[in-house]
Amino acid sequence: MSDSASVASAEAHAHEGKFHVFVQLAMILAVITGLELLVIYMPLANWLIITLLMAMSAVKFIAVIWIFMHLKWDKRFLTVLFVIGMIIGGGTLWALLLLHGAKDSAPVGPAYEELG
Amino acid sequence: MRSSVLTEQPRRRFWQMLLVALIPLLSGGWLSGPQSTFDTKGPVAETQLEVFYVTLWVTMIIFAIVGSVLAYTTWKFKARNAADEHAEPPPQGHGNPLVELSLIVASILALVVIAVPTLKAIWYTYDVPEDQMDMAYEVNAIGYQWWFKFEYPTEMTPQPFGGEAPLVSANELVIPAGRPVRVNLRTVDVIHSFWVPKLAGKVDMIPNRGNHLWLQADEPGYFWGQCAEFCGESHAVMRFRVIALAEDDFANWLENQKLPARTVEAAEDAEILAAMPDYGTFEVNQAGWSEEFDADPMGNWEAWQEIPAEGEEDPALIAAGRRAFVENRCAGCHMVRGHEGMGNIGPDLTRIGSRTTVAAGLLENTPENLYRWITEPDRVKPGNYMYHSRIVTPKGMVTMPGYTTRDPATGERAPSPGDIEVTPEEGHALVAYLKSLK
Amino acid sequence: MDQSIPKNEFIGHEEGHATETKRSWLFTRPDHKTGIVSWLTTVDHKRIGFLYGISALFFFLVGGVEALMIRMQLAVPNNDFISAQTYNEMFTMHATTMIFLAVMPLSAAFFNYIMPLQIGARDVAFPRLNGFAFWVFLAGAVILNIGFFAKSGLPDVGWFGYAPLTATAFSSEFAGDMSTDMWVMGLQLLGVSSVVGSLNFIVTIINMRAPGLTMMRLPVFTWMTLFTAFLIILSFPAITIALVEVMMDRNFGTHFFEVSGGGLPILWQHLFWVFGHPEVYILILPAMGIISEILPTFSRKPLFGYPIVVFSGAVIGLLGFGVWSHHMFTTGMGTVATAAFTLATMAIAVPTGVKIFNWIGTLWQGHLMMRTPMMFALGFVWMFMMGGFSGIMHSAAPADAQQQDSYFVVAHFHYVLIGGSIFALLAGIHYWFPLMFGRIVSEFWGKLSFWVIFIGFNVTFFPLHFVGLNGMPRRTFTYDDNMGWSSINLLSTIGAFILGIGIAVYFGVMIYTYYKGAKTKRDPWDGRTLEWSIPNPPPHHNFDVTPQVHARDAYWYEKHHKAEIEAEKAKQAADDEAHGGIHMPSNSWFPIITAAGMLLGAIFFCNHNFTGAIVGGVITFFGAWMWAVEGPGGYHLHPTKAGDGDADAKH
Amino acid sequence: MSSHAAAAGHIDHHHDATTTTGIPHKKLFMWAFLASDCMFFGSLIATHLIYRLHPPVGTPDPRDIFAIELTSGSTFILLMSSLLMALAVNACQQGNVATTRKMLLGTIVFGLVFLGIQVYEFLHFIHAYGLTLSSSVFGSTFYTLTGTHGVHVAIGVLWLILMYVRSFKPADESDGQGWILRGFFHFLNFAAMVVLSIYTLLALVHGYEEGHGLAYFFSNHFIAFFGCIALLGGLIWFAKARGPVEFGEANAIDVESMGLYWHFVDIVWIVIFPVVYLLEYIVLP
Ligand code: HEA
Ligand code: HEA
Ligand code: HEC
Ligand code: CUA
Ligand SMILES: [Cu+2]
Repeated sequence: MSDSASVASAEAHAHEGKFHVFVQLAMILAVITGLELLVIYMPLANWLIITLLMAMSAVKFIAVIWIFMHLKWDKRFLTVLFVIGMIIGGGTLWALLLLHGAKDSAPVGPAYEELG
Repeated sequence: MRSSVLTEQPRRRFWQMLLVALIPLLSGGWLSGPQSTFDTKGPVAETQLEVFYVTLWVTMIIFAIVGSVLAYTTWKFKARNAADEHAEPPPQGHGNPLVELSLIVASILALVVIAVPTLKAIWYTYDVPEDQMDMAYEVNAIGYQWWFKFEYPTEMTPQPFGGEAPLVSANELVIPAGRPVRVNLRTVDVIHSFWVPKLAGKVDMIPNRGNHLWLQADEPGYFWGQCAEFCGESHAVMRFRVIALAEDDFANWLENQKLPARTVEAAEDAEILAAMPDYGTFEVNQAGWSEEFDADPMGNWEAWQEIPAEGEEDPALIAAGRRAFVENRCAGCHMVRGHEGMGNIGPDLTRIGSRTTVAAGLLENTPENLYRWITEPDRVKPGNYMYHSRIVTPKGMVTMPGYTTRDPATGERAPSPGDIEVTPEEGHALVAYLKSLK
Repeated sequence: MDQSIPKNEFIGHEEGHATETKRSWLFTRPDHKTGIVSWLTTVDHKRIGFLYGISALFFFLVGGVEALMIRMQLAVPNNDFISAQTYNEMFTMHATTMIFLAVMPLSAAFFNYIMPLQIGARDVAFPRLNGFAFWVFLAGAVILNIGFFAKSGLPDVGWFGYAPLTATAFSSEFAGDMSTDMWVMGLQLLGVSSVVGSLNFIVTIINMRAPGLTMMRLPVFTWMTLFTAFLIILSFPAITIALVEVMMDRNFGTHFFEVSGGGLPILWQHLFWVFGHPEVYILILPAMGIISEILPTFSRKPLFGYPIVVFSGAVIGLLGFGVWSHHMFTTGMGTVATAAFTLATMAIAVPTGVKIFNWIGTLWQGHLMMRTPMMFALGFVWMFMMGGFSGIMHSAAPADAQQQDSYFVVAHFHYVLIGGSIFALLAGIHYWFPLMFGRIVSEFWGKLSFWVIFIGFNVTFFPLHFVGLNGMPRRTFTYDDNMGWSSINLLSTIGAFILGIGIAVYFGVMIYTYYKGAKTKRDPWDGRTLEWSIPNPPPHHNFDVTPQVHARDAYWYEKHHKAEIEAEKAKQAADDEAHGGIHMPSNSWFPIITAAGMLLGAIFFCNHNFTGAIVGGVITFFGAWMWAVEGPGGYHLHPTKAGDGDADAKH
Repeated sequence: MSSHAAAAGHIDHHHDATTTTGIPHKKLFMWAFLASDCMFFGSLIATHLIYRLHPPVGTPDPRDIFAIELTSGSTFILLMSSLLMALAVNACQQGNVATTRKMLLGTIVFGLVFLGIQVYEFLHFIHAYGLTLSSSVFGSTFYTLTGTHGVHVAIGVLWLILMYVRSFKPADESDGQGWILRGFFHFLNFAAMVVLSIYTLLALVHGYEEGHGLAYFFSNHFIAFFGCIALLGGLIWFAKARGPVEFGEANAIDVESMGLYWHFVDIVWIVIFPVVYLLEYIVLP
């Protein structure tokens, strides 16, 4: 417990500071969103665009949980907790895509004939 | 033993079976049925069995070791009396990393022993081996609720509406022996699975998916198969047979199959001569197999192919049957290539007379059983779509006028307008007609 | 259970809150200590645990009767004891009932009752949410079983409801047949219940441990509760989505699994088993936790290799998310995927083996007290091991091609589910019965029931391995006598009835003991964990004094360091008093109201009565809102003050 | 329950002495829930992508349908609402009730704008392109995925409104159910305002699209428009100061948990935006 007055005021200061952190972050995120939109119109290789898009949304994702959701200032345990969910959720998504992307999973049937 | 014995002497039967049950493995009787996975007749099933044996041995050995230690521990450290129980507690030890580690390593090694043959077999059983690909024979198996359609994509036959289409058959798949067969698995409704235990493990037939399996019967033979994925009300009785023939026999069989349906001509004024036995009423879910057939299935199959000699058939009855086939709207659902049958909702009946089973491998194709099926399909196969013809609307399934239903209370037929009602006379005629389709 | 707390114990709410008299009538907390209202509004984790337990046991019997119907039908070839349709309904409901309405809630009963006691807490983190989880569970159970009384009949799509069999085209025998909708909605509500309950347990275990109870001192049962809770919150969303998709297909014409529109039924299988495999570990981890409590107690030794047992639990849970496709070896996934899932599945044998080895290590050199719970626990180790081995046989994909959907699978999973989960849960009931009710089961009758169950179980399910390898497919309502399956099926049916008798004896003995059994003193087994340190039955507030933990097996330590503990207790009691006594949460009506709204909404939705569904939704919303507005509430107790509190003689 | 700390006069927002780990129960609960929700949206997104990987015959080309500028706009709006939410938490932690309320209101408005755009987008897709839940698998997965996200946003808005209303709870509860009733009407007023103003706005936009002028709008949607004004008046009346409220630093944890939820909804969109919308513009040939 940090009951003492000095700590309290330091905390208050920290809060003041966070106002600017939040606003600046929001600006950066807005800019990244703009870049995302831009990049899809760039004459670049597909894989590069996909990588860029993924990277940018990952940056945004991490920034939001780290700053807005103040994981940065919270107990590390919360980060671990969320990351477990993220890894299992994301891993499952990825595995499902791999499984369905495999040759054996290419759909066959009247609904798919034209592409077959 | 015919199962009719069951209804006659349920008691004796019960004790008999109990006795048999108590003589387990000794006779090997628990593992030698027509769908035994141990009695393998082809390389795919063989490979799968070998993998099973590896897993069996490894786990049995581990079980023996771990089990003995566990049994010994329990016996050795058991408190034998109250004094023992209240004795000073034993040393409060917390574990031994070295023991843990070595056991982990041992487990991993045991798993490697299983994994190596498993991986090899996964690749081997997946598809026809590269070097045999060109001699592989291809067939399509298509699942329907609750029967199988088989197509021979390489064997074209002329169609009633013109053009050519692959040869079609149902519920009995005839394949060449000694040759890999690649089966393309499709379904028109829900998921089914194609399983002939003695030849190969199962692979599912999944909508919008292009599955396949391969199998090979080393010798000619007659094999039992079964749908092995729950597919609705009558999943249990969605069965089929596979008949493997020597190369020549197979070629002959194909030749015959490609011809239009056999026609028995009757003179204008011919009279029905044959007696029409009274089959009485049938039990629900009554057995439809016989020991005589099972004693030599392959021989019986061959006998079924024979075209009856002149005089053994009753042409007039057959002609009546052919008319009844049209009048009762059978022709709308069933194909009899060359005759009036034009439907493709139900199994192709062009050669139904030479198939050993009806109702998807459920009943032996005797006149009695055939009669039973076409007069009272509901008593044979619950929910089947010959009895209830169906249309599927967005709101669910609607049953159309079909076979007449029975009043559940009285057991009497209660026809509603438009229903098919096969009278005993028509029934016998239909049986004769269908039997003539060889 | 019934702790009567005199009215004058209410010393009002916490600082900053208005006192009782000033509250609006709407928020006057129901303060009944006995009677039906006290149960409907309860937030006491022990009472909720008890409710879970009773409902689970009831549904266990229902599921058991369904199993007996199955076995009756299969007793002889070509039987027509029940129709194909009824048979299909029976195995669907048997599995759904046993898994979701018997084993899971029975585990939840122990989580609720025992876990807070083991960590020295006075309740869970969110007591009202805990009540809510139970009532939603009950709502789901009701919806699943409505078919017994409705024209639509029971669901008949199998417990994993493979699409497209669940589509209206195939599972609605007539327009307005809603058995499958009921199945979907029922599972959906059970999902809500499980997830909410698990979030609660996670917070409780992480956040409400007694002072000194570090994570590595947690009792293993509590650890397994934590892992199970994690498995639940991470696996249920997958089935929730899958069920939503089926629901949309059935009601709003979407094409998720609609074949003609391009739907891929295989996707349902993936989503189901992404949930389904972790689910089987959800069923077994609590059981392993119980076993890890019983074996040390009755060996009078600490658990062998505690850290590694805990760690292997985590590994099992984690690996459990990467093996789901071993249920799909026959769906034509291709070589690489099949191989990958084969290897991943085999890997699970290692951490599971570690547990088995450590249990044996625990027995080694112990003083084994062969009481009934110990018998069940040892039975568990044997039977689970056998079930695990048949699991390994499945994991080799080529071998599984011959086993999948055959009775070999049925044998495998009954060994792990009955020989595993059920044995452990029955052991747990025996083990904690004296704590819950202050009475102890007769050793003779307890052991008798064990042996009958053990023999009946093996007679029922061991032969099924053979009939499966002999080619008998599962989910078949009939078979022919020429297949060589008849004698085994008869034997198995006889076994099932022996098993049934065993279970009847077990419950008979329990009921007898509840009313007439021998009273017992505190801590009859010489226990090792904190729950044994309190009187039996436990008082409403569990611990008079917040316990201090100094070691693993905290109570064992207490018993061997009496003087030190006494002094500490006195100090802690003074501390608690300085904080205004023990804070206890108040009862509340809103959990049950919210759950009732969900029940109504779901039933109306299945009936396509959208007005009714909206009314249900509004009740749910209203309940949840009032719940938030009424605030946590609570009152204080002073158990250590002279004259009240623990009347039981100190042990 | 942070009451003991509250009594001490200062709340340490990063450490709750009454819990073992120092993490408040509600925060821990919310994070565990969000971990679970990852799997929830993971499965939904997987479904969508799998069908994008294998589009059946007759799947429309999303590029013909999407209005990427509009969606980028709503992405931006949601991002800004996240900022306001963070600021609301920040203010509440400092016991600044007035700022908290303002920020909450801002978040609500931005959330509603997002929802409004989504509703508009859906209606547009349905009417202009005939893309419905049942017209193709693409419609099924697209609406289900974005719709589920929308439902999350809607729940968030509801929660925000309830929290906003809650912030008027008087410290003096001596009038018994008085505040409850007032709170109830406050909420109703708010909810009606939301519904009516969305309706009015859509009508305005629709009229504009059809080429009608303001005069047309006023003559046809007179009641709705003035209804909005009246409800706004009601809201202002409810917001009038009535003495000290029981809302402040001690409630920061509630606002914070709600904030976590809100931010999560935002990051889900951060994933959906590139994956569902942007990828369409490059992946297909
Ligand atoms: C409590 C539930 C539970 C548990 C714990 C398990 C545990 C395991 N299961 Fe089981 N399983 C089910 C419940 C469970 N299962 C159910 C309900 C189904 C059917 C669902 C349906 O279709 O309806 C099923 C089906 C099922 C299948 C699919 C079969 C099919 O349909 O084709 C497979 C395939 O791999 C499998 C494998 C395993 C494995 C490898 C384990 C392992 O975790 C087992 C590990 C344990 C041991 C191995 C024993 C102890 C270990 C040692 C002593 C160490 C040394 C051992 C070795 C090195 C081998 N299970
Ligand atoms: C925890 C899970 C669990 C449990 C405990 C059980 C318990 C039992 N199960 Fe079940 N079973 C499953 C899970 C479980 N099962 C699953 C998941 C399936 C797959 C379903 C599917 O394919 O979809 C299945 C399928 C299944 C089948 C295969 C059906 C088929 O594929 O066609 C069979 C057949 O023998 C069977 C039998 C039994 C038996 C005899 C018991 C016995 O242990 C039951 C013992 C209990 C009793 C016998 C009750 C005793 C009570 C009394 C005697 C008192 C009665 C009085 C009153 C109610 C007043 N089960
Ligand atoms: C509504 C369509 C429909 C009509 C009308 C119909 N059938 Fe069928 N028939 C089916 C279907 C579907 C099956 C497969 C049933 C099953 O096995 O589940 C079948 C199966 C059969 C079989 C067994 C085929 C085999 O190889 O197993 C025979 C023989 C048969 N029908 C004869 C007849 C006769 C004779 C009539 C007229 C009296 C008739 N059918 C009318 C749909 C129909
Ligand atoms: Cu087809 Cu089962
Ligand atoms: Cu599994």
